[in-house]
Amino acid sequence: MQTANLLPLVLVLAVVAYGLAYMRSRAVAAPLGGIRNLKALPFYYAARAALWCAIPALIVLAAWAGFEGKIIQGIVIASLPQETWPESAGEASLILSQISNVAAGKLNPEFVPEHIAGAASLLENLESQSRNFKAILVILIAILGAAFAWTRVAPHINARKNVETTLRRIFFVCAALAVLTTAGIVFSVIFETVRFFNRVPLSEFLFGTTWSPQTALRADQVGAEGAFGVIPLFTGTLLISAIALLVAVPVGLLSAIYLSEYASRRVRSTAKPVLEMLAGIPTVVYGFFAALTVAPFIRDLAEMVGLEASSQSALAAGLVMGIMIVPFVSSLSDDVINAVPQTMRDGSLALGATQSETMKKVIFPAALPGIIGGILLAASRAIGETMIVVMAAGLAANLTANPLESVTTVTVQIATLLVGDQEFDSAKTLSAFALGMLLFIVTLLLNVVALKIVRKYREQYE
Amino acid sequence: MSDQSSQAEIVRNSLKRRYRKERRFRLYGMVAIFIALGSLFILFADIIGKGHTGFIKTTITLDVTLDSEMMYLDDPTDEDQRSMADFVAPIIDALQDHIPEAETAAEKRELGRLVGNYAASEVRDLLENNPDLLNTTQTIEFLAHDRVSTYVKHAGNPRYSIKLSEQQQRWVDELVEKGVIDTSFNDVLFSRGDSREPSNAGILGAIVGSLLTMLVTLAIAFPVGIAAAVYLEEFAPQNKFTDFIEVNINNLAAVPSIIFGLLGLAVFIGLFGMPRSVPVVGGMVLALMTLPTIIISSRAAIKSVPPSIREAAEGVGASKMQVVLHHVIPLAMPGMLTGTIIGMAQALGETAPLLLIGMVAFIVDVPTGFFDSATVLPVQIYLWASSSEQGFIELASAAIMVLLTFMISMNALAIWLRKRLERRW
Amino acid sequence: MNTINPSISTGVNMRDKQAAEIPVPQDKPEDTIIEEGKTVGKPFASDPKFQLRNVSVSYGSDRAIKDISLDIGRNEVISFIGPSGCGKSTFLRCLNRMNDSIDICRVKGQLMLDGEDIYSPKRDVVELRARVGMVFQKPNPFPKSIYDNVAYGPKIHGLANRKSELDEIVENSLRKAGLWEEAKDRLDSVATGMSGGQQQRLCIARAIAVSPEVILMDEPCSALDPIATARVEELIADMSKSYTIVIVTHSMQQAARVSNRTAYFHLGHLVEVNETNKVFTSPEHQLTESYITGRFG
Amino acid sequence: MNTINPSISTGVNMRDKQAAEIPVPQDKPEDTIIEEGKTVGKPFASDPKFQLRNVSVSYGSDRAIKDISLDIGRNEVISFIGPSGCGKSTFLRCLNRMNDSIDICRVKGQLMLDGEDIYSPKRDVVELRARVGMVFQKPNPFPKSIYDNVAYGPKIHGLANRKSELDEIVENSLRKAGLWEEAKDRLDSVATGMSGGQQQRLCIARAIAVSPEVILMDEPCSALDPIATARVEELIADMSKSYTIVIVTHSMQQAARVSNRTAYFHLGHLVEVNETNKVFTSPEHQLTESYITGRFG
Amino acid sequence: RDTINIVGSSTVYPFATVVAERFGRNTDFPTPKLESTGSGGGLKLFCEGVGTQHPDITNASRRMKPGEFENCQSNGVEKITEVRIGADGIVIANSRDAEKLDLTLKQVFLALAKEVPDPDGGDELVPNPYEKWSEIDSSLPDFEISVMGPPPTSGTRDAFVEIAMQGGCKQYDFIKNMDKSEMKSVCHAMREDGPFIEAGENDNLIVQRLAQDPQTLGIFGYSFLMENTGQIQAASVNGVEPTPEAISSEDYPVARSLWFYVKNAHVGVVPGIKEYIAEFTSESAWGDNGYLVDVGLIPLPRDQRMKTAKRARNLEPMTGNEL
Ligand SMILES: Nc1ncnc2c1ncn2[C@@H]1O[C@H](COP(=O)(O)OP(=O)(O)OP(=O)(O)O)[C@@H](O)[C@H]1O
Ligand SMILES: Nc1ncnc2c1ncn2[C@@H]1O[C@H](COP(=O)(O)OP(=O)(O)OP(=O)(O)O)[C@@H](O)[C@H]1O
Ligand SMILES: [Mg+2]
Ligand SMILES: [Mg+2]
Ligand SMILES: O=P([O-])([O-])[O-]
Repeated sequence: MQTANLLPLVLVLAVVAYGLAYMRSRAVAAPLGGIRNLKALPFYYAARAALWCAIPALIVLAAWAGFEGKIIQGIVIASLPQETWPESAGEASLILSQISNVAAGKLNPEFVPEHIAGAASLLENLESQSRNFKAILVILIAILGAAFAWTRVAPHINARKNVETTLRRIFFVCAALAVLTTAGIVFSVIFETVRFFNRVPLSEFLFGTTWSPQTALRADQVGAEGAFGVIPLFTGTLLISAIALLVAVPVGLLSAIYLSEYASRRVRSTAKPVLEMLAGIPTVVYGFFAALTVAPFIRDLAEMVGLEASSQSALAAGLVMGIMIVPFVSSLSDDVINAVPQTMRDGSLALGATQSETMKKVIFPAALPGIIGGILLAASRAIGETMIVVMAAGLAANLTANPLESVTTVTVQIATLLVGDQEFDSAKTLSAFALGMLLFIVTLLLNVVALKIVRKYREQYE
Repeated sequence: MSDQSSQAEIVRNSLKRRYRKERRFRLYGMVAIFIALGSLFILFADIIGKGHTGFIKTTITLDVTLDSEMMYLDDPTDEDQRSMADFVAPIIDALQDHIPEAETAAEKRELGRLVGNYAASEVRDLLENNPDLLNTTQTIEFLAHDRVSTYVKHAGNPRYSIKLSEQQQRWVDELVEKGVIDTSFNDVLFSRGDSREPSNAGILGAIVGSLLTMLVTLAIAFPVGIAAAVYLEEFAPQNKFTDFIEVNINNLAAVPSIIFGLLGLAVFIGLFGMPRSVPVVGGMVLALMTLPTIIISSRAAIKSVPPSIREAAEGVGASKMQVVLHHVIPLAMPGMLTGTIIGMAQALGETAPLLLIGMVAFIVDVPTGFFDSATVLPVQIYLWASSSEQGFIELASAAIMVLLTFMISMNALAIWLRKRLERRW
Repeated sequence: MNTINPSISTGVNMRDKQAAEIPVPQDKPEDTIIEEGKTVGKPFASDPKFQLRNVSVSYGSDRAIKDISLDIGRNEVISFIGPSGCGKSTFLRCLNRMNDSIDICRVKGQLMLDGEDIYSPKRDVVELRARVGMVFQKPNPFPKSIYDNVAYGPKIHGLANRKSELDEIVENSLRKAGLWEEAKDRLDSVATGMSGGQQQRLCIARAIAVSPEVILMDEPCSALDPIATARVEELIADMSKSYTIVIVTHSMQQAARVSNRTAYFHLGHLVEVNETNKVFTSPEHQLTESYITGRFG
Repeated sequence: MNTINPSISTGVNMRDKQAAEIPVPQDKPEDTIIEEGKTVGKPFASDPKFQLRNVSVSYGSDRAIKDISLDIGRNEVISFIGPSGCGKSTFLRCLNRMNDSIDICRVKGQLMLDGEDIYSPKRDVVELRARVGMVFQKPNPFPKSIYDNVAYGPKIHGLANRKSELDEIVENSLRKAGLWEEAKDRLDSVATGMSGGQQQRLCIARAIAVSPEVILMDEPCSALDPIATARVEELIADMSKSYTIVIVTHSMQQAARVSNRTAYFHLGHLVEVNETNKVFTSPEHQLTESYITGRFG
Repeated sequence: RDTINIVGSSTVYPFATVVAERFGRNTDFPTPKLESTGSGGGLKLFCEGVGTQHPDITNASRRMKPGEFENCQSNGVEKITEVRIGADGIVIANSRDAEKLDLTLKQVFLALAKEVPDPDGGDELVPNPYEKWSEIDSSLPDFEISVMGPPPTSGTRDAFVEIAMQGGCKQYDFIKNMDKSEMKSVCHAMREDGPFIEAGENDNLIVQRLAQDPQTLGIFGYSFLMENTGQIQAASVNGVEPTPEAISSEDYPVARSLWFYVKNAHVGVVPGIKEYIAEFTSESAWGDNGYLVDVGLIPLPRDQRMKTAKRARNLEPMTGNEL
């Protein structure tokens, strides 16, 4: 049986185990005078049975699925005549692929060497055996697990604790996944980063004021390695994110306030999801909009008042990005503002406060922690956005604070370096990983500091 | 009490000023909404203006005589014969019925280019499936060539370079007059995978790809996000490790999405040996990317559940887990859904990380499972938007509309749920 | 104490008085005992601060207040009593339009404060509420410091020109509410960390800090200990010289101690209004009597 | 009513009794009148349900309960009285560990229920709370239907085997809390839309629906009208046959009516515990007396 | 695996996809999967090894470099077939509303280089002082230099710099006489002070910007010109118009070849590779009237096509010396 079929089967078994254990626990309870005499609700005995049924079976299933391929392949390869044994892993995978293509009828067996054709039938054989064994084993384990749980349906056993502990562990694993993700990210950039720093000194990277990796297109092309100073990238990131937040925070916050306090229920329930669509419009669309509509408009405007402006500007990218992240601020703020108890509003209104005073002085402070969460998310999204910046603000790493000039950001550089035509081993490509690592570290530090500050603020407040 | 009346006086005097403030504040709110909605409106107008023609297809309906001599084909079931046969000839012949003036070989070839690139394949497939039709006359609706389509849809618009010769333009005008060339709703767009010919290209593959990817993302991100938020808010002891997790989550929210692509490449594809370009990997990468959004907003929602509710439940002897499952999560669900909606919307529109794990691929076949090579809507849009053919630019805008529709319908359910669950206490 | 002249009392009341004298069989459903809009006693005053006529309030399709007419005299202290859920809070909240914030709540009838319609669309709600203060049934301090809670009203109305004036207002209000001694050393700590009674007194202090003309109190002493209660009652007595006070209470002793008139509500009807001692000693309506005689405290 | 045998009363109390007899000058700071851990009267019982020894509770660095020792007898009704903010609620919440959920709250001392340590790490809080139910000071219904509010406890404890049993429990509980008549037609409507008093009675119904051994009531009648109050008091009298009841109240009449013993708290100290009539007629401690004599309510 | 996996250049992508789609339609093999990774990215993936997890074919808009070939060899990708499929021209275009330009490589270099020879004479290099085209040559129009071009990460930019910039640059003798790497660093450095605008990889964006702003020029591939002749026109370079003939014959100076590379070890394992090569190199595809020409490929001269096709169908591996 295929894994794809076994999975639902195990789930069905778990449901059956649930039902049986539920009935049994009620049956056990009946002579004692009702379920109140059990240590836990029937639900918990049942849930425990379902967990016992499903979890070990799934683990075995996963393990089998993980190793089955390797083992079968080993056997198949070993069955080949010795002189045709592959010399490298790549060759092995080719031979195996050939064998499986023959087995699947995609290559004509007449056109391949005989030993391959033989191996193909062996492969088919092994695979069907493995499938059968797997199915039997998994079902057996599921049933055993359920049976064990069945025996443990007894009035003195507190199944609730078991279930809750398991759940709690699962919750913990979910939370810890964030740490694993972080580890994964570090793992995926660390090697290249180290290789990059073997070529470019850390000090130049951190304190250099020019970013111009293109001069290092090829090792044989230019004597120097190019310029890898991240400062213009970070100032660019800062500039654009700041502009974006200057748009998104007021617009988002005021929208949220308007929606939750002034707008009628109908308006609110339509406007909020409509605003949320802003977050889901593909960034390519924003990019075209920024580059073709907003940027030229800004340039014309600037020239009208006698300012010099680039046809790609940080301002254009920032403004459009600001619009994009509005829903992060507006929706999350709306939720927390809405969660402030009505009695707070009543308290303030009864004193003769206007709605805006109530909002500014009572609701807003009470909702502040949640609002800040929304703003941080918006800021994070702004830092991470690439497409808009590439199209509207360009790729020129100018060290400037003038929003009318074109700048570039860290993530844009990472993206263009990674997605563009990459040299497998040049400092240019490697610098993308170093940038990723650096950005990661910087935001991490900022978050640590933020956490400290929030803690302090909270302590003072309490 | 004079105090009272004087204070009433003060209050009355202050009212004008305060109402001005109130009105101004309200106005700010309205302006903010206006800006946000206005931008959305402009964006939509832009997309629709560019893309509505993507929903129109141009067809040429011809009475084709499937003459075996003309095609050099005696037996349509014979593969060798099929591969040598000329399936274009009957089409040109049918066109000549309408345009008798095309006589030279060059003119005939020009004529043949009015129908789409795969017109001949259509004839071939028809005969292969129904060999009896040989030497009969069939009315067949062909897709017009992309150039004809552009000409018909945008005749007279100088922004579109019309790449038909004068002669072809005349012919097309004539055929339109006769009703041979006609436009109708572009069902091809919704029934096929990608193609290199704009008139043949569809987004069904991308839609299915997006659907599969989003399913994986949702199945991972929603439960895991909520579980993590619940753990951190309700169960986590105040210690260094919890702080560490918290910092990590906030930090992941700021990690550029493309880095998640690197992660997927290094871990899922490199370490675990999963295949490139498949929805499972894409879904997992996007799930990791959306998790912080869901966790952070869920935590905010959990925080805003009043403690009195927890006390009430604990007071009747509910365990911590019961309090959480029975009261906290239901009450926090609107906020959790908001996070999920935004996160999923973001995931649905994301391109960058998918580029690195190979979901930016030309895939014609509609994927049928989580392990089939697939692409997703935003990537399809990205690919089309960077193609040179003008037909693809229209399609890209049309695909954006489809993506937005997709997003709206995906969110509609969540929003409906949220509205039902929402209450002030 | 102001004398309340029942000059406007109409024949309707007279008729009801008689009705009250005829003993009504106990097993008859209560609703039939009360005729809608008919109130026994002296519902009208000669110098009314509030004139309320034919007021009905409904939550969605449920009518919580049924056609009540009542005057509240200037500088009068009036108590609303009645069984739980009879609509006292609802009626009270009409007087400063706090019901506006409940979507499904609809108020009908004529409600006048100093001869001006409360529910007129032109009415300035903010000014109304500044003049008609309120203390709620559940204490609802803002999650701010104690000081900021009290200073909030004066600040938004601009009642203090200087910090010192504000300090003074805060101190006075807390003193009047009997919270100063407990709170003076922790003015900066968050109000939600106080005990229930402290919170309630804080809300009273917050309400009187803006010196309204009318104070509506919804069971202000329900969470208070006797000492604090006494202090609040003293405060009410004090204020009654220049304020109009409406107080909802479950304690008939309290009603007796503080109020000039007492109104008895029953299932959304205003059954009887009269001078307090009259209500407690010789109630005219059967329902009032049965409520009073089951008196507790 | 159970007799409480003050067999464990120690010399300490005797000394304090004398202390109380010596008049203490009024202007002396109150703290000096009460010695920490010294309680006048009969703090101990012969058949204790709770044995509480040297209990101290602090919020962060503020001590809210200062070294209190007290027994609560089996099937006894004991009232806690005292000025607002003196720590009654805090102490009450120790008895079923509701303080656990307040991060900064620290409880010290020995607290035993039926001879088992309440605060032992091995203690199952859920079981404890199922045995020791609680009604809170502010009514806090779940934002669910009335029925679900009451049925919640029985459901999670598996007290009903069938829907009909559950219905019965709900009806009984609501009846006992005196809410059945008002609520029976709207069992499916949301509980937060009820009046304050209705909410409070609902919370009582919710607490008794799980038939705990002990019920802790934090001012259960503060939002109730006299009739409802009477019903709750009847309920308490009823339950006192088989339940242990601790009630915090501001109404001394109520304390007098329902409780066997009364404990007087002051600024975190337990000043005096004694048979209720003794406390109200001849208080031993100066502070108790001054509190009692300013009686209201 | 039974589907051909192809990676590589975004420039070749539109052509390869057309072939792949036809191939999928007209044969029983599944349609190959094509990823657009850029030439370098494609070669990197391609050279990572043999085996089903690695691609079978990579496209490139430039020739494989010796370093990449070595990398392939060291990873066990020994036999590689190289197929040159045609040419692509890089055009410098502006809006049809503006006057048509006639540029020389030298002018292009002077307009876009970071450092140029001192306009006042001498063999000095100075930071590029030119603000307007007319300052470079009075025959050029009197408006500001503003050129949108591809980012440094794209193959198009790569080719433009190597062919156009270096071509213009070498016309100065003193630069030509510099040692090789110094010369390259002078010639390849694009100015970063504004007149040259890096516009990301989206050439449609450049086209649309040009249509909006007649004073801006854009640099992109020939196919985008062909598709947008309604809006834009190309400048002639050194007097030669970018016509297919001129590009194919290399009369037009800024032209480059397009390639794909096949991993011989995968032939016979992954079904269809041979047939795919055959389709790509058939006259109906890349011939003078083939369908690839329709989408903008500039075909090789006929004799070269014949030779290449023969080598490709025989899977003649590269030696590494030809690079
Ligand atoms: N969560 C808390 N955080 C900090 N301090 C608190 C908290 N809860 C109560 N306190 C403080 O502890 C002391 C005792 O409070 P408690 O609520 O026990 O008083 P109480 O006797 O119940 O008063 P009341 O009759 O007004 O309810 C008070 O000074 C109060 O301010
Ligand atoms: N927000 C609301 N939505 C729906 N019904 C409500 C709402 N508030 C009150 N009610 C209903 O209106 C009626 C009157 O309620 P109200 O709060 O005025 O009673 P009350 O006299 O103040 O009682 P209590 O003394 O218990 O506070 C009750 O039946 C109550 O259930
Ligand atoms: Mg009320
Ligand atoms: Mg209390
Ligand atoms: O993708 P490229 O053709 O630019 O390498």
